[in-house]
Amino acid sequence: MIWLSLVASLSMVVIDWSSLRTAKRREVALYIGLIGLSLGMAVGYEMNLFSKVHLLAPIDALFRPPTKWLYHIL
Amino acid sequence: MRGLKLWQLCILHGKYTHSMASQMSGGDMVFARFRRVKDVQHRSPTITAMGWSEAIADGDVQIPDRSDIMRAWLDAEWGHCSDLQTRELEVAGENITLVWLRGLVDLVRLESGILQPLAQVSRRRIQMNDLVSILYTVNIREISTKSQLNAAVADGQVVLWMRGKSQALVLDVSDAPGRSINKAENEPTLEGPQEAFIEQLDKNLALLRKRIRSPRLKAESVRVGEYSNSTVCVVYIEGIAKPTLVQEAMRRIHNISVDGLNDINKLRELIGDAPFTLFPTTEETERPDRVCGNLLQGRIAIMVDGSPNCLLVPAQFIHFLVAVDDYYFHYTLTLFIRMLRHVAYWTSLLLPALYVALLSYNQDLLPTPLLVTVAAQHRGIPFPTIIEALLMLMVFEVLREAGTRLPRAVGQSVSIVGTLIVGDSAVRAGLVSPGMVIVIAGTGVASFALPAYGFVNSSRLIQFAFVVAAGICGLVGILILSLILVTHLVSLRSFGVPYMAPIAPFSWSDMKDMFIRAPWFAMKRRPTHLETVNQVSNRTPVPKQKKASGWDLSES
Amino acid sequence: MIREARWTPRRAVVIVMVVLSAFLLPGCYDIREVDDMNLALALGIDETKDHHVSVTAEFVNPASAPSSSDGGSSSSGSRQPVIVRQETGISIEDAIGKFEREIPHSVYLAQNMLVLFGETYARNGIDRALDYFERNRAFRRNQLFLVTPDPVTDVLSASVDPEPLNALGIRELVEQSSTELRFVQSEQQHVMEQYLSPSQSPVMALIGLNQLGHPALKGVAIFRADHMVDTLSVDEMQGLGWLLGRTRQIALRMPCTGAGDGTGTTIRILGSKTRFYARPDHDNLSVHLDVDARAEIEQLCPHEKLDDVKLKQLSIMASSDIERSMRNALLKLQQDDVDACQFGKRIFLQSPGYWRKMSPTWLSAFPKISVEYRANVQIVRANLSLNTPESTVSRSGATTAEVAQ
Amino acid sequence: MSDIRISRTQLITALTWCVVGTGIVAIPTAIAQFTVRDAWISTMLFSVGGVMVALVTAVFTRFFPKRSLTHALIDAFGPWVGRAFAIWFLAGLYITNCTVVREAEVFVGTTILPKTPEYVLGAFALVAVVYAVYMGIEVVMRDAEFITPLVMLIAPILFVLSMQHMDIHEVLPVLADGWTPVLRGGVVSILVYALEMIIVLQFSPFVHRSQSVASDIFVATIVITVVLTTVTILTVGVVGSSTQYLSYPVLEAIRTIRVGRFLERMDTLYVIAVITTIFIKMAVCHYAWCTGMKDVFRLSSHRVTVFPGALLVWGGANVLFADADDVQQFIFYTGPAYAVCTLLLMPMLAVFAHKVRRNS
Repeated sequence: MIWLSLVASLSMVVIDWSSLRTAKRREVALYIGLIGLSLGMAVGYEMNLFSKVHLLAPIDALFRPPTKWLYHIL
Repeated sequence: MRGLKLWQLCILHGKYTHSMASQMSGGDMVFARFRRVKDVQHRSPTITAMGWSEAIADGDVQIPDRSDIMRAWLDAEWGHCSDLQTRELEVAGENITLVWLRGLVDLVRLESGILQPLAQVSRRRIQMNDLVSILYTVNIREISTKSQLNAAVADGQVVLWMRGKSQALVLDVSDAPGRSINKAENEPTLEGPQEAFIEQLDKNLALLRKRIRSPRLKAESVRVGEYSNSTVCVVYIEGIAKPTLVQEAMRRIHNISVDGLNDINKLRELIGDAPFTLFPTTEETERPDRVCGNLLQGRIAIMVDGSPNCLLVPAQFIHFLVAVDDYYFHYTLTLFIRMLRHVAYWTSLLLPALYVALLSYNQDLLPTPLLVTVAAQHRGIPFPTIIEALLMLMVFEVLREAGTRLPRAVGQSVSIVGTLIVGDSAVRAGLVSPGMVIVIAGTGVASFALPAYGFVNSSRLIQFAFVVAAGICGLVGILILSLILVTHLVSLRSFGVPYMAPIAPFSWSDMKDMFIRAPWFAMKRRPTHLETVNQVSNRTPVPKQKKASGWDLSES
Repeated sequence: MIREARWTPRRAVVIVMVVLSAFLLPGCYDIREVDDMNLALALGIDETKDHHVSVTAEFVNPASAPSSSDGGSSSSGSRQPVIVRQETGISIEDAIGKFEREIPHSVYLAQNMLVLFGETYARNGIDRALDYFERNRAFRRNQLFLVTPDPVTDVLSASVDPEPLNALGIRELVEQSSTELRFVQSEQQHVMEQYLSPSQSPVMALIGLNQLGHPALKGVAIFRADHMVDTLSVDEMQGLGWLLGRTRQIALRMPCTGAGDGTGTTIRILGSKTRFYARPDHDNLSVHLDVDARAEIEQLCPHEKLDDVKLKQLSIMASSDIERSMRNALLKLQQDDVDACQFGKRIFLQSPGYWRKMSPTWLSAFPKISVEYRANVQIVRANLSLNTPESTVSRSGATTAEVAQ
Repeated sequence: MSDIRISRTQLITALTWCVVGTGIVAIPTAIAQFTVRDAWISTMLFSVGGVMVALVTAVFTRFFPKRSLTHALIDAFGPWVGRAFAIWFLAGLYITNCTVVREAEVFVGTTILPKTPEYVLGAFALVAVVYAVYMGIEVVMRDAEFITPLVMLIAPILFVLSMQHMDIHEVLPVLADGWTPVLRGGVVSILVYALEMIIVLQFSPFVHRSQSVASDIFVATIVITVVLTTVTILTVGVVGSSTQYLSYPVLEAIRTIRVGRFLERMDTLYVIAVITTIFIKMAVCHYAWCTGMKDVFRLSSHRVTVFPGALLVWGGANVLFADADDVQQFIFYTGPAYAVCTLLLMPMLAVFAHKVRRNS
């Protein structure tokens, strides 16, 4: 997955290159940030990090009880 | 750069200078009739000027009035042109020089229409105006600049210059060599008219005029090409075609700056919408009847002098699956044929890929007896299916190319040898499976069923991509690639009109001339996506059946 | 709007490259050339003496079918069209895994159309197999579940001429019978439906070898939940058909009333429909079954005349035959304590509440159910002849019509 | 960009495919957790959710004509609070999109390409999605329009053919277990799948007549309800009680098709149709997300985030959920409340804040 995401991010930078050169600094930063985030995800995936760390845990913690309660009252 | 700018200026300036041109050329009968077409026969002076780079440098230099200067200038300008003919005459004491290019001029008319009348002139002190009335059998216009003179000579006309005058007369006796009107070779039809365009623009226009006898048929023309100086003509019907469409076409043509433009394909690539797409966004045809039909639908035609084809824009996907025969047969048959053609198109695109996917990935889709047969067929073939398919496709393409390039008699034997003998022995030798031969042949046949040659070529290329996708990911690969293809298709536009127009964006009323061809009495309106000025094309009431089809049967 | 996409050639090239590399980089994980696989058409599952599972697989023999290299003519007749191989393991998937190790070309199960359970295996419970067959993506739920009393390998390698492929032939045998009785076509999905229904009694077709060694439909095997309990012969199978519901094209053979010389009368039931009425009392459940059938005459006893009386008589005979057949079948089911006639399900459909009370004791209640039968056969046509040829001739040479005058 | 126009047909088809795409895969399974025989009643409840969304949309478009939801949030709450809400909404969209991608990956991986790693399948699909989104909303909508006739061609064939195995008794008796399981079964379809239609608010500036958006949603709701109910009745009728434990009951219903010896094994056709509709869903979600990002970060075009956003979705799809079961658990047990708070509450909050501000 690292390999594939590297190739993907590289090629998308090449495709967007002409736009990136004229883009605002904020846009470039966002662009790089998003790519970095997904590369990080890919690395984490390959390291089997996410079978231990559950990224959606806060949302689960927040919304699972009300849903369960909803199922309960029906 | 400077030349280019000037050139563009010239264009902007001379864009619609017909009125000016007509004043200069004098009102003769031809102009009266072909008001808008005059640019085809006699270019407007400003546009003429830009054809020659030297002329641009010269600007509009007056024709010299002294004989020696004139001769020197002609020698310099037309030096090393062995086909240039100059003839100096002494007519009633006046020194007259005739200049023309051999081969482009009708010698008979030169003799009978110009030289003989000139020889009979007896009056002294003749003026230019007198000559116009003496040479009444030819079209005459007056020019005053060197560049106009150059252009007139290059166009195959005779230039008459009189000593002491800074004007010259252009005598139109041009007769450029060309063939006569023949049968349509590439778009044959069984029942329709057989005429096809030729390489001469004025004849081609006349073929259209012959069919649409109305002054609303407009033909605006532009000279394009630094050296070739060829005429490009935009034909449309005023009151039907969307005006902005015509403007857009003219704008694109005006943007062209090339050395030479003698072919419709060059024009197409220069003004087309998406330059890198495999799909044609303009349609070309060699049939005047087809052009007429499309003009009446609201499309516009672009013609180039020297090309036997005509460009029709905007072109939608669906236009390439329409054969001209569809309109010459009864609609009941056409309905079936059109459906078949849609199937044939997608077959030619997808069949080899599907075969590969079914054989190397999705065998579970085949019914068991079929799979057993196919597996048995494929046994002993040394290549995997994907390689086999690519190989066969290549061989087929080579054979097809060999067949078209060779003379017709030889070409047929090549295709017979190629398909029958090579194919059969390849199967016998166990190099390819018979199933693959059937599939490739079926693909080829399907692509032959399509009317538009340029369109088929795109599917010839795309089918390779599909085979590769099928070889990599099976049916899912085909699916993803088709999604990309569909996305590409719907993102295309031809002159502002979405390429997949009646399907996406969807328009129910336009379906009548799409998958089906509705009977003529049911096609009341022009395609909505062309946004024509006038929507209604057919006001005929629906023909009554003899017996009422409803409840009120009159016989009882 | 004019498209704002500014295409540069470089961008187009890159896009093409990206699309291509997206396809090329991952490689072809799932490619499976048609040459490199053993097409399994049928799986036989049986139990060895040490309670291991033996799986018999029937593969298509690619050498036997006409192929491109031999021109499709020679030597195809001499070879077996199918190859039958057997492996033993502790479970089905274990045994199938052994195929991968011991036979060149991998096993391809997606075309499998039969699963043939050996009787021993079926009696010890098919639940061991069900999850495998339900879970595996290769299997389709329209494959047939069959039971055989004979050795599985023999059945799968028996010849089913004129059909070259054994599995196709067996499937066709079952499908032919299923036109008469739908439940014979025991597709996995139907078996599962019956297994999960309130009655919990799947029925599977029973395939055995006849005296000549060819496969033949021997009846059905009936299951109590996942254990096979008993088999029904072809005759009892018909009784079950009438108990269950619609049937078509069943022939009823009845002996001649007079001097029967072995021929008898045959009546073909064109179609029948069974109505089910349950009268739930708290203890005693009584069930009423109404069979309506239409029939035509296929053969009459010699010398019999077809008149009103005869017709009525025939229809009464047929009706009582059906009733008897139903009674026999139900008797057997009740003895075996198997609700293969789906009474439980039908009671549930009628009154779910009652069924809910009833279901815990259903197995003990089922044998005690009293059932009333009423069959009504209506003979709608007499086929091509009105009377038997024998009935029209007399020794004197005069036809009966003349005699009657 | 305001030249872009989405016609009503386009909006309705896109919405329909958005919900049906994954809905046809997941809704029967979700409902079968609670009830099998009465599953079709649960799917009918979808219309309740649809009507809810239509009402919210009607209110929203009245107060914010020509505003996307994220834009409206920023307008209503001011730049900072509004942006926080918008990011919350975008996170919801992102998670939805990840769920869809993961569902599609699992579906294809389970059914036809078992040996291919799931993330590769996701990458494949996203290549097509990215291209469509990059070309803009018009292209996405036209894609939806283009595939509609194709799906309409395949779907009836599959349905009619699988009818032959249908047993209506599997659907009877109606409501044998009362309403409780039916309502529980309806929760996911009402609160997750129906609420997803709120995504339309991101496109409302592009819609031809923004007043008609609510009625378009209503029409789409009817269409979706009919489709889902038909599919559910058919599936339960064919597959029976097995629906409860099968991962893809609709697929199983189609796998039973067999007409003679020549017409069988149509399931790949079904998978293909489903992938196609999921493609539309992914494209619509991704486009909505990209326009949201454009509003929040004041980007020059939605194209800035098309590629990196897709990469992020791809990463998230494989990373947010540990396994296929995790996705289901999330949809069934976290999704409903989360969808209500994210999809339903956001536009209402925007309208509320707008009203309060205007009054004060």
